Amino acid sequence: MIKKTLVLIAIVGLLMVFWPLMSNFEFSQNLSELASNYVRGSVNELNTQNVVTSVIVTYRGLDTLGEVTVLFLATVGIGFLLGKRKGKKRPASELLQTTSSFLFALIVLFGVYIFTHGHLTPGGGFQGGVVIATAFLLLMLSDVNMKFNHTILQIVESFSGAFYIVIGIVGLVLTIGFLSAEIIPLGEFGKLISAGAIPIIYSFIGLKVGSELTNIIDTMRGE
Amino acid sequence: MISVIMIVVLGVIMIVAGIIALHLKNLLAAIITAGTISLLASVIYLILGSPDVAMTEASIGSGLTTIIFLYALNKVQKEDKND
Amino acid sequence: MIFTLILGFVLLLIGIYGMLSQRNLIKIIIGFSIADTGIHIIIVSIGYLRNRTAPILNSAVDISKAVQQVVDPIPSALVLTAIVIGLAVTALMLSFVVELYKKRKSLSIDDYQELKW
Amino acid sequence: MVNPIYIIILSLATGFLLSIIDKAGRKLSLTVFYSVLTFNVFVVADWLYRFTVLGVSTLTINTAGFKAPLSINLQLGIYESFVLLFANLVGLLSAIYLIKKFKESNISSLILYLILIMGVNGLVMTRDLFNIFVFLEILSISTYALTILTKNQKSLSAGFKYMIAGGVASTFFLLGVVFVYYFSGNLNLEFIDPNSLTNYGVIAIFLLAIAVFIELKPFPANGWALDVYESVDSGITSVIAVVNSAGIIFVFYKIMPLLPQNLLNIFGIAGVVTFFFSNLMGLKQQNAKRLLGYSSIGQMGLLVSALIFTMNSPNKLIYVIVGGFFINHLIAKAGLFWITGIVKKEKINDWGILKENKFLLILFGLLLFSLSGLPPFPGFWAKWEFIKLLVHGKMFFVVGVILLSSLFEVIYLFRWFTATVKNDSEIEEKIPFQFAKYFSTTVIVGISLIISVLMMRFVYNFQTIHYLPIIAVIIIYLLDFIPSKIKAILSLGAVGAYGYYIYPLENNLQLFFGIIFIVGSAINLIATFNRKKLSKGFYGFLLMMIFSFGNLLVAKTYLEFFLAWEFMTISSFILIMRGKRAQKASLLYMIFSTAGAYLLIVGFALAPSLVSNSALMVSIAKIQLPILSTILLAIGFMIKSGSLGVHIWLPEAHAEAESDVSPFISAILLKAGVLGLLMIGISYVNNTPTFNMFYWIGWIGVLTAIVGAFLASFQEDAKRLLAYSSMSQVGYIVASIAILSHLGWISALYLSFNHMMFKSALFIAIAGIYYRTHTRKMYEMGGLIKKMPLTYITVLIGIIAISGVPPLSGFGAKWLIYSSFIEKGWYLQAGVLFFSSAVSFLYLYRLIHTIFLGQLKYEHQNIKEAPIWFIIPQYIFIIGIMAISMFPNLIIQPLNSIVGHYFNSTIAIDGYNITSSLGNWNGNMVMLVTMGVFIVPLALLMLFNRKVQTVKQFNIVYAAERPESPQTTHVAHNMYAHFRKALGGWGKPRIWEFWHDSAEWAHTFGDFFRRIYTGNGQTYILHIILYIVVIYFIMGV
Repeated sequence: MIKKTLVLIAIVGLLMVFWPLMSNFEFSQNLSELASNYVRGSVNELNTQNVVTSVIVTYRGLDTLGEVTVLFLATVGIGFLLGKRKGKKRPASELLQTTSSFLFALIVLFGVYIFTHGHLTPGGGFQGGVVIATAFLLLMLSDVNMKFNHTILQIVESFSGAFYIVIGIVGLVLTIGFLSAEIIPLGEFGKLISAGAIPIIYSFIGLKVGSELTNIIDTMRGE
Repeated sequence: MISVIMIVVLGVIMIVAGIIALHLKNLLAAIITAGTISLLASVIYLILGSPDVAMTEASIGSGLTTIIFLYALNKVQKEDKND
Repeated sequence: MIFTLILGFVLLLIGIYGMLSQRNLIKIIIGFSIADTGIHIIIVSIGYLRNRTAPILNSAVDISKAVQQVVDPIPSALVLTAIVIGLAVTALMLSFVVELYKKRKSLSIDDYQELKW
Repeated sequence: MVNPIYIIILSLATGFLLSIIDKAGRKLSLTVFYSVLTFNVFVVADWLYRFTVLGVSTLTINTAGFKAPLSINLQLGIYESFVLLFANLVGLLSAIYLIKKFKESNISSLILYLILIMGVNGLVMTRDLFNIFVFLEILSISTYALTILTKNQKSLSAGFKYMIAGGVASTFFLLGVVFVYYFSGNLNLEFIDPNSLTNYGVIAIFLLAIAVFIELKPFPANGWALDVYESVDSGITSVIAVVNSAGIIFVFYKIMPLLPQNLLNIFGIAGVVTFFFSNLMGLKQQNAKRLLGYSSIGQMGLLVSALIFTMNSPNKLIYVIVGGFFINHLIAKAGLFWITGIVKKEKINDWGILKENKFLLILFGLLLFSLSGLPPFPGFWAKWEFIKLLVHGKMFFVVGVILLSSLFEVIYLFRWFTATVKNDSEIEEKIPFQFAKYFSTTVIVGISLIISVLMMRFVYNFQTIHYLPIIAVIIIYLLDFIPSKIKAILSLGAVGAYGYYIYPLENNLQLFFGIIFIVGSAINLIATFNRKKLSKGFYGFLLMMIFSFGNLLVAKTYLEFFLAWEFMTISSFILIMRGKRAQKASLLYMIFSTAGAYLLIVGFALAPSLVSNSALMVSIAKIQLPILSTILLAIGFMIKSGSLGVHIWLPEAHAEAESDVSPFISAILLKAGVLGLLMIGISYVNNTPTFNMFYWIGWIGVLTAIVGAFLASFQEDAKRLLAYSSMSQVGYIVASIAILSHLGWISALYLSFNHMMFKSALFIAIAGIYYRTHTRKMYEMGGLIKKMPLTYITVLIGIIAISGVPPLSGFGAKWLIYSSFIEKGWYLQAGVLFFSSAVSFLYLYRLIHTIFLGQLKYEHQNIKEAPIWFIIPQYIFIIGIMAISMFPNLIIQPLNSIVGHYFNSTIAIDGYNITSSLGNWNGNMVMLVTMGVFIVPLALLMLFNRKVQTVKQFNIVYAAERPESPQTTHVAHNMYAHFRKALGGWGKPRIWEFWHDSAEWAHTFGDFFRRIYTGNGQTYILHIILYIVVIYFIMGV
């Protein structure tokens, strides 16, 4: 009873903390200076259609690297926590299996499309990575006993991460800056081959995220 | 105007879903209800002009998270059966 | 939009309330993820500007006037990161729950207070 | 010169690839792992060197080819590299500590660990708010996962609590970040202008700050952290307590410029509150790791408040205070957590296992000393400067709370230490030797010592003499394998050399105390020649103590004086602790000494700055101490001299110390308090006093004298009797100082000198008796006059000298004291003192009667005279006593001139005759007359008593059955019980009860408050949310 009251007090208290933020909120009419610079820079400096992508991959590239790391940590951590799984057989439906291998290829392709077009259209490495992971999820659902070749998954995961960093170092070596996109000619605005290294970085992110998420799902699936 | 109405409707649904998710005895249902909130959130992001976020929320927030929840629940329940 | 901002805060509070009131570990994590969603909605709402489009400078946007036509890309970028981090934390929490359950066969948080004082 | 961003790059790349590398064998992956950690340390160390020595300016690293605020930038300056150096270093050492675990465990643990360290580096360097969030998450997630490095139920549930608490905190942080962006349009710390924020913008900052603050574990929203500290593997705990905390405190430091002043003040106070409560609750804690957890949390609170309260101070002060607390906490905590992992005992009472492992025990002791803020460790300097700063800022309440909490900390740390060292349970297990674990712990202690020396050398520019006490310990420690006699000779030589070195002292008062401290010690040192075997660790600390006595005299600043004072406390504590059953005694001594030391810190902080470059004892005459300062200093010094009310430690310490240590404590250590009191007096009389404080000190002295005398009478234990006698005698001294007159001070100094001699002689005599009889209970002795005649003569002369009957020096002392009291007009006090002299006959009679007269005990029939090494110093002192008894001018004359510095002389000295306003005293004549009076009856007795039949000592006839325990029927057992009865309610040990009850109350409160940590993770979150709400409302918008 005391606890319930305290919880109520806590929630009401929090509401009072947040209240001024809500009641006095005014939408700004213009972009902040920083955001305007991003929008302009995305056009003028990076040749990237999707401003969010340019922000994520270059301007705030360090955040994204960190984000990939967080996901990586979660993968490693979950693996560390749950340990290796033990095999146990269960039959799966054949129909689902055949359909799913066909679907699998299609979905992976779609995922690749998403992250290679991250600088042009909504979406990018993360979304593409999730799509790829979904493809694997489909395989897992269709065949409960399916075992992945973990080595390949691991190699993809490790090297995509490593290459991501290597690309970053190239920028550093060329004294432009860590994770710079301008290490590659920026190309023509709005085309697939544009935005410098952004599509490449996003592809590695996509691969890494995809393999990491697959790994997480696989570990959580367990037994 | 339509977007405002949509947001209000979605918002109400999400809030109700949130409350329900917390009060459902059945964990499976609770997880799925919570996943619905994320899914509806992604619609809101679309309306707010953030398709990137919408995609991410739909795939990660509602999709993957729910799946991981379900797997975890599955593991817990299996643990029960094993004994 | 102010409604979404309020929605975000309400979801945040519901989530926190869930974390404080639910005994079941999984429900606590559900509360956490609802709160997370709430935060994400708040962030996106902050970046919203009335009558503007997504910050994707394709043919729908006049590039020279892009600054006047798109919503703020920064919150979107932030929330993307936040969503992924949220997933990571949630997944890790769930695996903790699975392991805890293996040890003591209980999902009630009240059963895990052997460390105290 | 390596771009520090490579720390992040290399760690990440290695982290990503490590699982592949591991396929080629764990050896390779471990090599890579340790190389990267070492690389980090070197990069940062290199930069720190550049910043500090070469004066390179702060480095800014832009990413992505754009300048901030467009892109995220990193910054590495002097502060960053300093914090990172220690974080990386502890990270590396902790990894070495964990090497066995890393060899056996899953590769994931290496990856997680590597990225954790990377996370701290990023967290410290980045200047972008959202990037801070990302790195915070990296740090947290890797830590959450590593909490289960040793996977069990406890670490799992602690890890889960940690996760949800951390999750809530980071939710608020994120919310704060986006609202800061909303209000300021920027995420980069450099570009956010706190003044541009509106009222509501402050809420955004508040959310940001409170989230970081929650991560710093403020009371009471910190239950989760305690559980983590208790249950997680020690190697990881030290990383959490040190590396993570370092990163998070630095984040707090980074956002501090954004915070409004009132919020900063609240956090400052909250830090102090945390420090107080965690130490209070620590009192009740029995689990070693949880205890360290409480201490950790407390130290973080202190660090936060130090950070906030020093904000506007000069850089050097910030370095010493914040840097000092930071390093101190970091090193001590890391080392102690590692030791808990080596000892592997949960309950601190089981730590006796450690006492067999001397090396580890020394490390443990050093770390505990460092954590307690004792010199020369960085925490000492930090505390000194911090208290000074707070006192100058008139924050007396904060000062009080901080010092009280520190005292709690000292209590539980030293309870742990003494319980470990003096644990008398039989221990069969041994601590296994694990090279890696020992290595890390040793290195960290070494670093701590090096930093301490560097601080003394470069920050404070101390002369060598002030290091001497530590140097002595180290040298003797290195020579510890040689027999104790040689060490004794060396020590004697060292004391002589030291005396010679400091000899030309500035004034004669110093010289006078120099003789008491140095010559007195040297003579007492002779008694230690009797030690057998190696006496490991004894002479080092003895020399340390003697040198610090001397340093008190030559100290030129408050700090030097206080440093010597603390060295004296440390060394005497360890010497006392060497006694067999000295656990309680040494603990009490440490607690009271620490309390006294804290009063001194505040007292000195209040004192005006010194104007001349003379020794403090001289220059203090020129300044006027404020009243509060005088009071605090007086209490501080009176604790050391064992005045009434704060004397609890005294009988225990005297009695339980080894028998050749007791004379040092009684005869010399107590005089350090007298010295301090005189110093205050010097300042007091040279400047117009506004408050007659010494009147009250006088009363305390008088009451100490009488209570001490009464208590001495009721003792069965010879050493306790002498201890209370010392208390009583020092009471006389204190009272005489308080008279503040020429005659009064002459009496005080005269009695000090006298007391040094007769108490040394008596304690050494008792040492000899104890050495032969193995008991200190007087009723178990008796009739020793024939067995130990030389000792008997010492005791006889000693008690005559104390009692103040003619002809010996004590008579002169009494004459002087009564004269001075009457001259001053303190008739009532003089009366009480007179009465107490009468009481002292009771115990003195008992001493000689019970031990030497009467029936010899059966078991003592074969004992011999005390060893020669005890006899020599006794007789040196006896000769001294006889000399000044016969020729009092030998001492009165110099004293007359010493005191003449401070007061106009009121006595005339003419040959052997000393004339005061009340009459005259001719010591020589008194001696002759008394001798005459003595010799005549003696001759008569000899003449007429020839025919007395002598009875053999064992010729005893029992009237009836032999009683159960015959000693207790002895007349000397409970000898003055009837007086005790007569005293009625006055006989109750009220003061002892007062302190005992205070301790009980503190423990009860501690126990009460720690009940909030229910162990329920949900309750912990509730605490966090309520804490946020409460702080918000205190702040107000």
